[in-house]
Amino acid sequence: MTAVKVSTKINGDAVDFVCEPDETLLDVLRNRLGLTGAKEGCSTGDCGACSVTIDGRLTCSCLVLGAEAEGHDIGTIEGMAKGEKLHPLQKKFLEHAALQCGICTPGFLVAAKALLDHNPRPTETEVRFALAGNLCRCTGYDKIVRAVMDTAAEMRRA
Amino acid sequence: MRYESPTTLQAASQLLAKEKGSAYVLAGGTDLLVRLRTGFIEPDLIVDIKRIAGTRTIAKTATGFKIGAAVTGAELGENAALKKAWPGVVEAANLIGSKQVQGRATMTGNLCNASPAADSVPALVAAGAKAVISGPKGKRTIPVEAVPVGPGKTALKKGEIIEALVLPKRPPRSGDAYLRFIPRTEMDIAVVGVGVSLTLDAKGVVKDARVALGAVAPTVLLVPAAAKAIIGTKLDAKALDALAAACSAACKPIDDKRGTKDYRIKVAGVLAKRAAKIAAQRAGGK
Amino acid sequence: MPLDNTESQTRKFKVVGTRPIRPDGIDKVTGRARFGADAVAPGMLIGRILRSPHAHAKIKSIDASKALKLEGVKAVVTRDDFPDKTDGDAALYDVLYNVMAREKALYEGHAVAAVAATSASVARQALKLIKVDYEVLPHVTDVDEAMKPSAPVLHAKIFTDGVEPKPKKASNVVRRYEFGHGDVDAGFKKADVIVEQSFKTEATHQGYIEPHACLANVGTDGQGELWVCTQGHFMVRDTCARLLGMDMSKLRVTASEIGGGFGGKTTVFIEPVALALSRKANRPVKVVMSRDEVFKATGPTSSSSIDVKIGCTRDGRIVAGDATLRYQGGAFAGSPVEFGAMTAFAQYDLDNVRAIGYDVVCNRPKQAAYRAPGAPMANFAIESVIEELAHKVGMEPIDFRIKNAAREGTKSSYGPVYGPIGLLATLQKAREHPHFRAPLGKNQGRGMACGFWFNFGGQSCVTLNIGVDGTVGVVTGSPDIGGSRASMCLMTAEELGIPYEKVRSVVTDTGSLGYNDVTDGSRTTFATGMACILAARDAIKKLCARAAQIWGIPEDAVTWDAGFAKPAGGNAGNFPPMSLKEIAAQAASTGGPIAGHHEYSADGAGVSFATHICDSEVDPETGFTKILRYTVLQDAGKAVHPSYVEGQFQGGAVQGIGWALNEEYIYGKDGRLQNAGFLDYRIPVCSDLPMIDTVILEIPNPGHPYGVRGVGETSIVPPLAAVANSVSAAVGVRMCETPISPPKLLAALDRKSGMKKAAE
Amino acid sequence: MAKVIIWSSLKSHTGGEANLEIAAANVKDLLARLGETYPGLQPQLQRGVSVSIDGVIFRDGWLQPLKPDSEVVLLPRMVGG
Repeated sequence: MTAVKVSTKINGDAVDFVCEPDETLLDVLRNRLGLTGAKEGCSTGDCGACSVTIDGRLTCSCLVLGAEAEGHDIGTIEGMAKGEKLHPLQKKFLEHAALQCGICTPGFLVAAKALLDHNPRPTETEVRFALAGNLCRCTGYDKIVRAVMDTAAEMRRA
Repeated sequence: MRYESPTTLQAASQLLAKEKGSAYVLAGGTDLLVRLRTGFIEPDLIVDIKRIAGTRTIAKTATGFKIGAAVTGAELGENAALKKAWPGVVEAANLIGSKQVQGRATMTGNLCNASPAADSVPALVAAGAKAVISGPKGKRTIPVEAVPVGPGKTALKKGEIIEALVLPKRPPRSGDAYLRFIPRTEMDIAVVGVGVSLTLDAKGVVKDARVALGAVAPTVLLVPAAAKAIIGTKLDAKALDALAAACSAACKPIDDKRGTKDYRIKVAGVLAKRAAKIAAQRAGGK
Repeated sequence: MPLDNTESQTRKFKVVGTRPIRPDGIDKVTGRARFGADAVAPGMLIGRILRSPHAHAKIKSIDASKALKLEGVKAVVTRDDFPDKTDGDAALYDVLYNVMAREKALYEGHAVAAVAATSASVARQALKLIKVDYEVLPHVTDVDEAMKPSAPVLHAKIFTDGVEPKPKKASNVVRRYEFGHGDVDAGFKKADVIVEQSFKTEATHQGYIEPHACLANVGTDGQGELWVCTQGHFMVRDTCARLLGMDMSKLRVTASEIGGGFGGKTTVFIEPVALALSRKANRPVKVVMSRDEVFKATGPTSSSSIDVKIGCTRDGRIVAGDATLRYQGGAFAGSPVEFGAMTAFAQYDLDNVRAIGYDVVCNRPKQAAYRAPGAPMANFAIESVIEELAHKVGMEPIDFRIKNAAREGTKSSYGPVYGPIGLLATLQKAREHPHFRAPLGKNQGRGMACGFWFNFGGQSCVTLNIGVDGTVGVVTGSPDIGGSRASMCLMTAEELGIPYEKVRSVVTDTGSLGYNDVTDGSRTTFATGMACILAARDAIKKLCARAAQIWGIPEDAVTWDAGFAKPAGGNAGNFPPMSLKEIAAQAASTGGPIAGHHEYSADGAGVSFATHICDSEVDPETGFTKILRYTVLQDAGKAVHPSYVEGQFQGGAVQGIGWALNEEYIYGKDGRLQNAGFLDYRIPVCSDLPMIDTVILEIPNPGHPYGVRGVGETSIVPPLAAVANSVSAAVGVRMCETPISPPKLLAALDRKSGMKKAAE
Repeated sequence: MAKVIIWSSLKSHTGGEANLEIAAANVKDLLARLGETYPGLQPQLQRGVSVSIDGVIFRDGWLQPLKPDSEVVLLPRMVGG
């Protein structure tokens, strides 16, 4: 295999890496860059645990080659809190106990943020369909949906 | 394995044509990477076409719309003009996978996988969409229904790439719709899919129609008999029953993990009725 | 042993029952929490496992020579690297055989060899170079087929136990169980109405989102370390040490954060393999399962086949209940059929009851526990028949259930007489609940079901360290799978009389604490929580002693009250109360560090009951079922952190809904699993569901100082029947098989309309 | 003499009797006596059992003292998820 050299921005920082052409962006983030917040739950795009944004667009990093990231802005869970300041979604997930084991939480937070960035006033149905690509096996989704709705309401007030 | 991301169609065709081993085109990658990861394919070359000019754009032309091969489902959904003209095609494309998948998946990729259950294909076939193919011997344009020739097989020759899909201009009082059945509300492959596109006359009589079925045969089916059943009618109960019967009759399904023969045959008719009603509504009928 | 906990009835709580933020919360919302696959080690190799493509095959030979020649391959292990050290322990031998196939591969996905290499891609290539010579054998994957005399036999050593005379011919039926009391035949003679029905449930998987992962590091000195996502790292240590002939004390196992388990991570699969590879390569080895390996080669639950017969009098009193349950537990003995048989009728007060269970093997992965193991399938069958009986005698199903419900003093169907239990309370609350009277539309129906689970205690060991600044560290060995750290802190703070914020709870490794049982059986908040309370009481004794020394009065003249040491009374001396912080500050000069400790085997876990109400709507043209509304009412004894109790209710209910509607193991004629991924193994997604309403009842468990009962498992028991009963109410067909998938439901609806037409 | 109740399919090892009388100071003692008196029960006892004493389930508490009138129910060893 001929390795590929890739230049990207990750969470706002310029990051260069070299990877094999068949490595996914998820492999690169986790195994080469030490960003293990994105999780591999299925590697087929069915669970959403590896959710990241590319140029602001939500995607599964297991369905993107590392090489494809050339010249793009990647957003991961590690970039969600700004310094000491948690994103309102992160706060609400804690307040609402919207996580049990926590393995799906980074993916849900990235997906929920992508939703609220595009739609600050989602209905419960819109939230449920927007998050349908993120599997959670612990919570039955109830507290996750409440946390996202509550965050949206609070961000509108602010 | 090599990864290439050429910036012209010619360069892309050359790469694919010259490759001695197995070569694959990468657009959204939402199917290709799954097959790669599960060891189902072991490519020697992957050609990423997203850096080729035009593959990421939706152009409104004199004859309709030209949709670049790498335009994602999410981008289709954000194009107001396209959504207004071809709501059924856009809703079909937007049914593919999750929001995450929508950010990557393309209709052209969906078409080239040649899966009988591909959601966007019945809608495209019903819409009379065409595929613009570019290859070492130049360009050619063929109807979308001619692209898949069997499960996983297409009519594309070595070195050929679909650069864009074109949708015709809409006559007045036209509408289309796509409905599929899945056991959940999201994240599933269609057990049955039905695309209906129709045009009404001033009196609300169906004057032109195309009906296509997915997941009921080795390839997506265009069903002229189903169109015939509703042309000249106001989609009254009798016409809808005839439509359902024609669709069920056209099915050549199999029993598999996603559904039974009998189930697919029956539900194809059920969905055809529902899709036809929605299409008619969108065309301004009652 | 159970304490005298009369206080649990009356105690007023300050901290317990509040909803603070969990101690591990920040790490889990920032991506910082380290799960099984998140660990790395210097010089780490990647391990991959070769698995049988056949459902049943003799392994004639394994040739790894080509793989070993591949550059970057550092070790290969096969059955030859796992000599039998199980010393007659049949259950442990089965674990060994499941971890690495021996004479035969017994299911598709059964491990046959493993490699450790410098990269994942080298490891993948190496697997392709291992030559395994198989002799393919006939297979069986259906429980009823596996019981037929003509079925291919998996193990020549299985002669059905529990039948007289003991058979001379080997079969797939491991054991027959029978539970019950009274005389069912006499009982049925008194019945005015009898309903008899047969049911089948397909196997489901726990579906935790985190695949199994571990990082093993064994040195040539026989000392080893293992980082692993598991529900019980002490169990992992003991099992691996025994299988590999290591000293338990020389194997230090650390539990990573765990991405779900639900019973599926209560045994070992890849751990002994990773250790064996590391020992052979003398390098750290990381093994992470892929999702299809998780489905094919971990521990799904049993599939089942069940016959039920229940009779009652015209006025709705059950006079006899009889059930026969057949569970296949995969390729090895040990399906949870006895717990199906024990729980089947546990919610009713019956004079004549019998439940017979058959434990059956077939060519599927060895089942593992799944939340109330064995109970949901049995409950599906019994609660469906109960609904039918109620209709036959013209009673509201809820009234029928109340009339026959088990209560304090009832002799349970599995033997013991119940103490204080909450079943009636959940039924009465259900009847008062607004959900119960809400209007329904066309093709919509309401169903309900009651469920039961035992819960148990088990071994826990807790150390509690008091810092000189007056803050407290609680050290437990129970992996936190759903927020239990928060509950440990709450109970410790409550007992010590200090704020929640002053307590931190950590889950430590096997080298740092005494043995702790697996986090299962809904035991952790009950048993490890009680150990925290008792460790706190131990610390309080020592705090009082220090205060006594400082004041120069006898120890028994000092009492503890809300975080302060106080002289027991006027004559004890007149000193101002001294806070935990003040005493701790003087620790160094008054005898050194202050710590509390408790180690025990907890018993007296209270049984737990729940009532579920489900509304669904069926599309009669497609057989699609939508869950419209769902309410869980369950007895928690005492809810320590109510948010996480609600979470257990909701999570269990939704797993049960998935089991009822869409989840199933689908096998082809070739005995291979056809849906080993989240695309076609359909767990509920967010858009499939409504909010899941919860009602927490608190009938204190006398076996716990705060009245806590386990809450983790009961919630998965009633949903199968609750959903099936709602579907039956919506469209008038009784679905006796799960999943109630659209093709099955539509076919049933067509049969019904066909019969109607025929009748007209 | 504690009253011991075994589950029905074990009756074949106790001459068809489900209700037994065993004099024992604690559970450990009781299980030992059971095994001696009814050797057919040994395999199950070795596979593991739990007991319920006067309605309270004990998974491991083998030193739990028994009152002369205690009712002990033999149960398969408890498992959980």
